[in-house]
Amino acid sequence: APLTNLPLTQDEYKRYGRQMIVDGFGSLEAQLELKGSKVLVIGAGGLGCPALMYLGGCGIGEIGIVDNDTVDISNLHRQVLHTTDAVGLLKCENAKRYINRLNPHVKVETYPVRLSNDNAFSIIEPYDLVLDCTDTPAVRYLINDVCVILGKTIVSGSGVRTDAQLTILNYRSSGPCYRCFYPTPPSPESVGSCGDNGVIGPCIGLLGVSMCVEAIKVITAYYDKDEPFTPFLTVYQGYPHQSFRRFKMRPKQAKCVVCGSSPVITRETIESGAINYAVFCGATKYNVC
Amino acid sequence: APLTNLPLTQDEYKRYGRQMIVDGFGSLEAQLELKGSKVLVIGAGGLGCPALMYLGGCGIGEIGIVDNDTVDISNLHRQVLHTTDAVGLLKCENAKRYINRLNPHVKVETYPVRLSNDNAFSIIEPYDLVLDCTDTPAVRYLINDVCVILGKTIVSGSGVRTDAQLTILNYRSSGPCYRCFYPTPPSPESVGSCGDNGVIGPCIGLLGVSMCVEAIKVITAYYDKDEPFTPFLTVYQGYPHQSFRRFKMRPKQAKCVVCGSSPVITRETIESGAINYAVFCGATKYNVC
Amino acid sequence: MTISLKVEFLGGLDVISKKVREHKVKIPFEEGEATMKEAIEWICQNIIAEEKDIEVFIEDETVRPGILVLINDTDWELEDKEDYVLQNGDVLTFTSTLHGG
Amino acid sequence: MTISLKVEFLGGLDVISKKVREHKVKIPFEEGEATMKEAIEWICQNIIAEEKDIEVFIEDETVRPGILVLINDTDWELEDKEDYVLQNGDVLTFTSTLHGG
Ligand SMILES: [Zn+2]
Ligand SMILES: [Zn+2]
Repeated sequence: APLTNLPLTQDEYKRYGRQMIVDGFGSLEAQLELKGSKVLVIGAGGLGCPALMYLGGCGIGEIGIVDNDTVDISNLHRQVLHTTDAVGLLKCENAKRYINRLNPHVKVETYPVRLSNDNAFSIIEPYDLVLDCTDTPAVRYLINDVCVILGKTIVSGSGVRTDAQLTILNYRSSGPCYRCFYPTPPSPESVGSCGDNGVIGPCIGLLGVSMCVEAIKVITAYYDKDEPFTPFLTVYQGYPHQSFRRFKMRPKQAKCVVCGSSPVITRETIESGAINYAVFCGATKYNVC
Repeated sequence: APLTNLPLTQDEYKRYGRQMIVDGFGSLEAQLELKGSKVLVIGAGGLGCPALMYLGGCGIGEIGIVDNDTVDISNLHRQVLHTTDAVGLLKCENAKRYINRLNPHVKVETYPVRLSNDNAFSIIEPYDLVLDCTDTPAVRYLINDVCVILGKTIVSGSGVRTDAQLTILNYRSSGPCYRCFYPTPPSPESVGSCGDNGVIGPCIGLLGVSMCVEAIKVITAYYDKDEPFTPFLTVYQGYPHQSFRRFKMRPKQAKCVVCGSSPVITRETIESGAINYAVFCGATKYNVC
Repeated sequence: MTISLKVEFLGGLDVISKKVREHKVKIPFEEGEATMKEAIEWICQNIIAEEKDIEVFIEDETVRPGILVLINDTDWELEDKEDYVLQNGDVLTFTSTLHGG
Repeated sequence: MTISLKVEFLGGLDVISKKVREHKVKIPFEEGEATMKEAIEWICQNIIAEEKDIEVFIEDETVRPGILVLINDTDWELEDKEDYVLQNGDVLTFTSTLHGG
């Protein structure tokens, strides 16, 4: 829970002053909400890099980064927080180093592991908000289920080529979840990754930045006090003309197997391995993006 | 002019492979256009930082950076290429250091000066494309006039609070220019700066990233071969819902004083100081953004 | 007897209309008899909150420099500006030009 | 005698229609007598290029999992799905769900 009477230091007033005076942001109170919040970013790639930089800049109190991958030269055109001298380093550690340099007021925790049935609950539990910056359906379903069970809101982004998508899932446990939108997983052969299909760096980057805008709105309770939350999916196109389309989406579904009225997916079925995400989504090996 | 038969090294194939395979990008030929191009970014602040990172990542051959300002702690929430240990350093030098680390294939030139009637022609002349990431009307008119006279296309961005705007000016000397849109400058008291009105970091950051998408399209001739260029102004809103609105804009105006049929603004009138941009836009001192 | 319009103030220009960005209005004219000139006068009298706000919006009897005017997402320069004849359902957008960077 | 529709394929799904994202079409039904079910059948027969592309679009006689269907920018789950009765001017959008990050 945010520590709403935590004062800011003089350094913090200078650092955040330009955003605190923005009409609609919520001034000091909103800044303290950011400072009191803990945000987990899963995936420090094309979406995670820009999201992490702006989350770090805006003054989130604590940021967790989950990624077991190391920096490869083929990442650098879009994962611009990672530099050439970081090739071979763990992405989560390199991102932590960067955020520490950008803003010493932010505490950063790293998890150099692949998110799995075994570790997902313990990693996600301490955080208030999760950003899903991952790249395979299996992990997206796992993040969704664990966040629904733990009552965490998810800001979810994805993208490939020149297209990208943004949504908020399980908003304060009252909005729809990933399974409400996608009860049946896509067949493995229809799933494109950034490796297979390619991606334009600033197109996926733009979506990552847009995830930070949504994170700020969620944490500062903008969707509670100013603009009531309604389920949406926003679609970005980089080509032919840059555009966002906002689609009005279905609400939480009563028959949803995880967030519905009779859930069959529970902490126990996940942790015991009874729910097998790889099998559920098909056995194809996805390329990491 | 792009060196279209310049080969790529193996490192470059790995580095850019993921964007070269994107349908619509233009494969090897487009990559060589990027490598053969020289892009000048004027302003290394809220727009310039993300634009520079993605321009550096995507493999522009030569990037120039104009900024005489030094990094201040109040910049860091949005100018996320600059870190706390860079406070006090010149923004252009710090940005150069970052791009060099991100991508050693990019040559970076810095201009730690304020763009003025005296130096604008010599600074802009060597470049193929200009990104206007500045923050006052007077400089925007100067950049416009010099680019029109030298025949340079401008990708122009701006933003304040949670709003931002994107356009392309003087597209291949056939599209409208800044003066076609704004023949009369706004009165000084109506001009808001990021300092006065504040700005949400990722809102201005998102627009900076979108400028790089447009730069890639211009350099790879997307608007010549795939999608004919039409004058536009795209308006981004971060709140209440993130959206882009694309407005259809007027074409080049015959009566425009710089790009029209009888121009009264020339290299001579600018360099002699006969055109005084500060007086034209009013004498108010703008805060740097 | 009325024309239905949507009037929008973007880019921070909603300061002149009590922070309301979007107004759905009916103006008391017959379709065919009113132009943008009448719409702007009506807006000044009925939407804009205070006298000092009109100065932000109007200068020399037209919309102030630095404010872009769009009719159905198209620059009004392409649509006869003040002489554009209003139609039911038109969207009139006024947006400040932004300068920050 | 026909219903005018806009049919869009987004998120890379234009691969199934010769890379054309937007189709303005008239389908041979009377307004009121055709539903999304008929529209989808018509699209399979008239827009989608090849047999193998239909497999990307259709599975078990409905739109394949992973493809979102929007009617006038609204999730078709809110609009009776296959039973939605088509109206002139409707925009039908099909978009792939993206997974990359
Ligand atoms: Zn659900
Ligand atoms: Zn002009």
